[in-house]
Amino acid sequence: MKNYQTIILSNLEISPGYWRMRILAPGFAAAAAPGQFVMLRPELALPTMLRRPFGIFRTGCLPPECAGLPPREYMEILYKIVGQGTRIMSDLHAGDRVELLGPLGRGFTINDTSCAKILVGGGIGLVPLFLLAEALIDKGHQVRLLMGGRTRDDVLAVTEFERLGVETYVSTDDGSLGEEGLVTKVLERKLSKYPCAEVYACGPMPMLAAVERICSERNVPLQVSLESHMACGVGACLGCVVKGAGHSDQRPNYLCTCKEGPVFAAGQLDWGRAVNTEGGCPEGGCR
Amino acid sequence: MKNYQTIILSNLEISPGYWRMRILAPGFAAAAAPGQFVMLRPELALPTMLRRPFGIFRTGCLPPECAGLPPREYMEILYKIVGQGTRIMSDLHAGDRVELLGPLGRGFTINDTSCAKILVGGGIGLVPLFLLAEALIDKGHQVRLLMGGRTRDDVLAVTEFERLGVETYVSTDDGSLGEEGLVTKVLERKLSKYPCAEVYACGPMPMLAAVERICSERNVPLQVSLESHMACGVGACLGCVVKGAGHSDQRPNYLCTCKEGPVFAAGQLDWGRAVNTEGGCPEGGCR
Amino acid sequence: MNAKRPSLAVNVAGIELRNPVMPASGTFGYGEEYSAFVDLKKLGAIVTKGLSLNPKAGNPMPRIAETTSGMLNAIGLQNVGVDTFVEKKCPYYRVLDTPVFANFFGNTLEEYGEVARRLADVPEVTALELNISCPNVKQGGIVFGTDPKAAAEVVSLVRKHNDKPLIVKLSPNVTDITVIARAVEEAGADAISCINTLTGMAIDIRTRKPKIANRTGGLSGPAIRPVAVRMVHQVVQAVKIPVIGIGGIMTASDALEFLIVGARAVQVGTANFIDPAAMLAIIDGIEAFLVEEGLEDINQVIGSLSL
Amino acid sequence: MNAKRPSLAVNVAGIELRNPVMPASGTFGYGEEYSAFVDLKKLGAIVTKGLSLNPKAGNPMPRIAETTSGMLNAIGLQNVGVDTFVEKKCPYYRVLDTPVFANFFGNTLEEYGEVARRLADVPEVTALELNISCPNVKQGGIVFGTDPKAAAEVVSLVRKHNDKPLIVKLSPNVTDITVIARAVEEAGADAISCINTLTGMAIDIRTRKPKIANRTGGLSGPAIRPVAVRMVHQVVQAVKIPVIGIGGIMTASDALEFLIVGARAVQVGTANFIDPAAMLAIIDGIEAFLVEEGLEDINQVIGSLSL
Ligand SMILES: Cc1cc2nc3c(=O)[nH]c(=O)nc-3n(C[C@H](O)[C@H](O)[C@H](O)COP(=O)(O)OP(=O)(O)OC[C@H]3O[C@@H](n4cnc5c(N)ncnc54)[C@H](O)[C@@H]3O)c2cc1C
Ligand SMILES: Cc1cc2nc3c(=O)[nH]c(=O)nc-3n(C[C@H](O)[C@H](O)[C@H](O)COP(=O)(O)OP(=O)(O)OC[C@H]3O[C@@H](n4cnc5c(N)ncnc54)[C@H](O)[C@@H]3O)c2cc1C
Ligand SMILES: Cc1cc2nc3c(=O)[nH]c(=O)nc-3n(C[C@H](O)[C@H](O)[C@H](O)COP(=O)(O)O)c2cc1C
Ligand SMILES: Cc1cc2nc3c(=O)[nH]c(=O)nc-3n(C[C@H](O)[C@H](O)[C@H](O)COP(=O)(O)O)c2cc1C
Ligand code: FES
Ligand code: FES
Repeated sequence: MKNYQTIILSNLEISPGYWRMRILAPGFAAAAAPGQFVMLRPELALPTMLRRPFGIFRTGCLPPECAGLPPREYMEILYKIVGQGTRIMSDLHAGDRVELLGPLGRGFTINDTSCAKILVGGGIGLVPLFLLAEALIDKGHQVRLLMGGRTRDDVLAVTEFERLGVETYVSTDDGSLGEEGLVTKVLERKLSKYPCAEVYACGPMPMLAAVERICSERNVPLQVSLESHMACGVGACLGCVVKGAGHSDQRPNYLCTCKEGPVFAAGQLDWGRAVNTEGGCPEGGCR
Repeated sequence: MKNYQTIILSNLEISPGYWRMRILAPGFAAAAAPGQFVMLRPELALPTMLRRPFGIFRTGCLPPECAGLPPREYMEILYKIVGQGTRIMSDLHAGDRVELLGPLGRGFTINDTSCAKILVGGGIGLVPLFLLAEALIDKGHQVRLLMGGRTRDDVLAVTEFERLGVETYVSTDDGSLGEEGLVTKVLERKLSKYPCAEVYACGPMPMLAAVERICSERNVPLQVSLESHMACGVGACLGCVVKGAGHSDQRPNYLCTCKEGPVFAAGQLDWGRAVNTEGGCPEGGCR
Repeated sequence: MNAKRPSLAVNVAGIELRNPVMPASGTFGYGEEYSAFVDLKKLGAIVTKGLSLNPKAGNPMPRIAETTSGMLNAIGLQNVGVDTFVEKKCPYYRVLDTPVFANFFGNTLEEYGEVARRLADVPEVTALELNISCPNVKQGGIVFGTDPKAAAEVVSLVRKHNDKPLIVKLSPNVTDITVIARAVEEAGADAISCINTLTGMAIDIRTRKPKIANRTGGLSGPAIRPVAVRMVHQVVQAVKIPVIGIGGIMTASDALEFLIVGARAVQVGTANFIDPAAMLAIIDGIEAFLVEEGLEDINQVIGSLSL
Repeated sequence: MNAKRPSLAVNVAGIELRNPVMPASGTFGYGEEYSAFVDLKKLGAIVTKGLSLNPKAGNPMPRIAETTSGMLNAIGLQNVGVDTFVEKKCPYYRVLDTPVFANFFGNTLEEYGEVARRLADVPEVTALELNISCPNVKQGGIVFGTDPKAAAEVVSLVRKHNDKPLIVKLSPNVTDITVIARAVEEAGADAISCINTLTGMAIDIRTRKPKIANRTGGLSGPAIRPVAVRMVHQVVQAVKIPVIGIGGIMTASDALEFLIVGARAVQVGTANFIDPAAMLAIIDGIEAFLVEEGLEDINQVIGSLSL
């Protein structure tokens, strides 16, 4: 985990309302694990005072600008414009300075079983799955990505997964791309095909809740990546808690999303009146 | 006076710490009088919430970007980085959006006498003198500019005045450009040469106070352009007052810099414990 | 898509407003100053600069300083005085079909009463807005608005001298604003507007002097909005008379926060300085919100807080 | 140019601090959380998260919301409880040569006393910081810190149970903070820290719900700085004991405003979230200011306000 004062290498709109930002970040790739995140803030002090949390989409390296200099390591985020902070980010240019804290949090746990590895992404929830897919494929696993979005505009970067060798299945609520319907429908169908599977999911809360139900009915191990409003990202403010398994008013069990998460085994969480499904989150859930 | 939501055409550092910004502003030139100012603010909501006042340096016109479109009228400011607001302005790029209110205030009064027209500028105080010089020359007057700065870096745009046909005399405190010493020394010398003169001055408060003393001793009419902290720029907040002639605690006489100024005849002002010479202004006075 | 436009009309203390948006006192001059930017006929009401018995010159400068997302001001209530107001400024209001709220203050109880009396028969003035955030010079500078007894006293007196609808504007610099709110309600206020500015201070670290000559000043702007929303929420729970919400409103969304917690109308202050057309954008934004939410009437939003 | 480095050392309530900069309670965990970013040995002191008698789980979520240049929080004082603190967190402080201020609170007078008692013999705790911004559950929720009598009572009791230097942290949600300041001074406080958060509220206009589950929360961050500077200025004038300034400090310049009005030290809260290394930059910036101004000792700045 490092506190970078660095610059943007590029910042492009990749789909209406969705942006991709590449940030110079020496040493980042080696430190980053799938499912971790960063806290980001344009250096130009702005009305959005707090840093914003973003998943790590991918890392990479560019050749040096001049011979003899070291190569330029970078990390990339994919972000959706939902409010003031992300809107301001989309106005930034290459060369603009940003403050980046990360990698932060606990990422996905990779179990080296031979069970089928199924990744479920909803909209921008696809972000943390790319490093995960890379890591799984590195270890020789076959990876399936079920990618859901409201419309075709919400389906991002699928070809990048395909280039890794991931089998991808796209569904959209309105049928404008791939299969029409919810990604959970695809998940149910897939799960019935594999005798043994593991699911990794990230997306809006209602989707995660549905995925959890499906997996727990079938006893399929599930890891989910959550969102929560964060101030510090490092476990100090206690602002980002979610309800853990067995939570009650008498015996509260709050977990810090930033430090104990953002990735949790489904069993760690209270799915009853579960994690924050309302309040401050953009329409349609937290991602 | 108009409230523009417009864009920057260019924004360049012209001397260390001094910037020149060109802003698209149709119809501005026709409305602007010498000595007026604008209130400016980057559209990106920023921690500097209030607009900042800037003198109008010059106006102009660029050919249209595509044939058939109207030409692009613009206005230009010259600004010095002194605090957070101006620092942020220097980070803006062509195409960035700004909010511009103006032209505002009362500018210089041009008396069509045959007296010598002497313009005295101190540092960034040179700004409002350019439109004035243009107007005077248009009317057939000969114009002298006495331009003072702390160092050569504080002497701006003199060649632009020369191109108009203005006789310019540069002095710097450290002698790094032109004559060594204060601009007021040059003023005294010049005034002794003309039987009849009129002075127009803009610059830091101590300079203006010295110019006032020199002119009043010699009975030379003087107009000065002042600065003051402003919130609204249109006479509503009453935050920008300066002490007028005869001001006393019993019979207060406050003048609004934004509406009754920024240009005042020297006689309108209280030069005793005069206009705000301290508090909130950058080192070395208000400009 | 050709549904009729939603209604923005609200009623405050018996006064029909075409919409709930008006300027905050002292940030819009007497109205005329902004007529180049704002069609005054589009506003819910006009609220004047604070008026006193005699003309006031105001404080020495510097009078304003910017702070993070806020500004401090110590204008010192500079104004032309109530008589000049009636004579010189009121005629302008005749052509407008917009209610005018005359904000006023006094340095003694008697002054408050006298200003109220002089405004009693002025037809251009629709209602009074009584600013009780001023120190009582006779009572050792205790601020009227921080003491429930003094606040009630000034309200009763004003009530006696003037029959127009009476809006009392509260100071936020108190431990429990509901105590003051209830006191002025009982004393006869028809509505409450809140909040006035929070007292603040800023220092120039080079000169070691306060950034404004008066040392302390009133903090306004978006910085104070959460405090204002909280206090409006408290006051709405505490009294039956309508409440006008004020404090850091920059956008329609900000205004809606106040309406949702129960404000019947809102005042926009500092935002006028930043964007002279801010109130028009806020009115349009509120209308757009109603359309998006499928609502026909702003009154469906007022007090719609869901706890 | 090889003048010796200026001295930043200050003395607060008999405690020598290497510099006047420390974290504000609740924004820096127990210190360890930030050790990756901040060399804790460089800080003037460490201030712990608020401790209570029993562990506290805190409030439901959402617990935080950003407002313009500020944030609302209603963490609900989640903490491990005083006993676990002593057992699990204190050992870590042994290797540091930095004073530790244990911030604590209670829901009843007795709880305050009991926590103080349990901290009395803990060698790693240098001083107590008593948070009186909590409602007294037994007295119908009246906040200790808004009533001079209740405030004095809790200070006297704590004093009885614990000999360590006692810093009392004041709430800004009062009409006259000097009344409370004098009350706690008389009751035996060795220093005052101020301010805690201003109570605020923010609304999600789509859901019509408060943005934080607890409805209201504490407003912190640069938005509140002018209010904090004003209150510190007032308290410094009102009492003889040293004052620690808190509220919206983001930069060295902000910290210097507090020192100039007379704060002996400062606490940095919300800024830690925005930049984990903020305190180090502030310490360096204060030193640079002294050098630029040709001063040798930070004590030449403290209280240097020129009116
Ligand atoms: C661990 C983690 C990883 C994330 N990864 C991504 C990602 O890869 N791409 C992406 O587009 N978004 C991601 N998000 C969500 C992203 O942080 C929010 O969309 C963003 O903070 C919204 O900021 P805003 O100022 O535009 O919105 P506003 O609504 O104006 O924000 C106001 C406040 O609410 C908080 N907030 C609003 N929405 C969310 C949210 N969904 N989650 C957390 N805080 C929120 C903001 O941080 C801010 O404090 C992630 C969130 C978390 C917690
Ligand atoms: C009529 C008028 C014309 C001006 N013309 C020019 C010009 O052509 N070029 C130029 O560089 N500057 C000009 N100035 C000064 C310019 O407005 C300030 O330098 C600028 O506002 C500083 O903003 P900041 O945020 O960088 O400084 P900060 O010091 O951070 O500003 C803090 C606050 O103080 C105010 N302030 C600070 N310095 C001044 C000042 N000298 N005058 C007025 N307000 C100030 C700011 O507006 C702001 O509200 C003019 C001022 C006035 C009143
Ligand atoms: C420059 C200025 C002058 C003000 N003058 C008055 C006044 O004369 N009477 C009054 O009741 N309030 C006055 N106020 C307070 C505002 O009406 C309003 O209550 C406060 O600014 C908070 O709203 P805002 O955050 O939208 O500005 C003034 C505020 C400012 C900024
Ligand atoms: C997330 C958070 C938690 C806090 N917890 C405590 C606490 O436990 N005890 C306390 O006395 N103050 C607490 N505070 C208040 C701060 O210590 C400080 O007084 C306040 O935040 C103002 O300073 P700032 O503007 O620098 O943040 C907390 C503040 C925040 C933002
Ligand atoms: S974001 Fe601060 S504890 Fe998780
Ligand atoms: S700047 Fe507002 S009256 Fe002049």
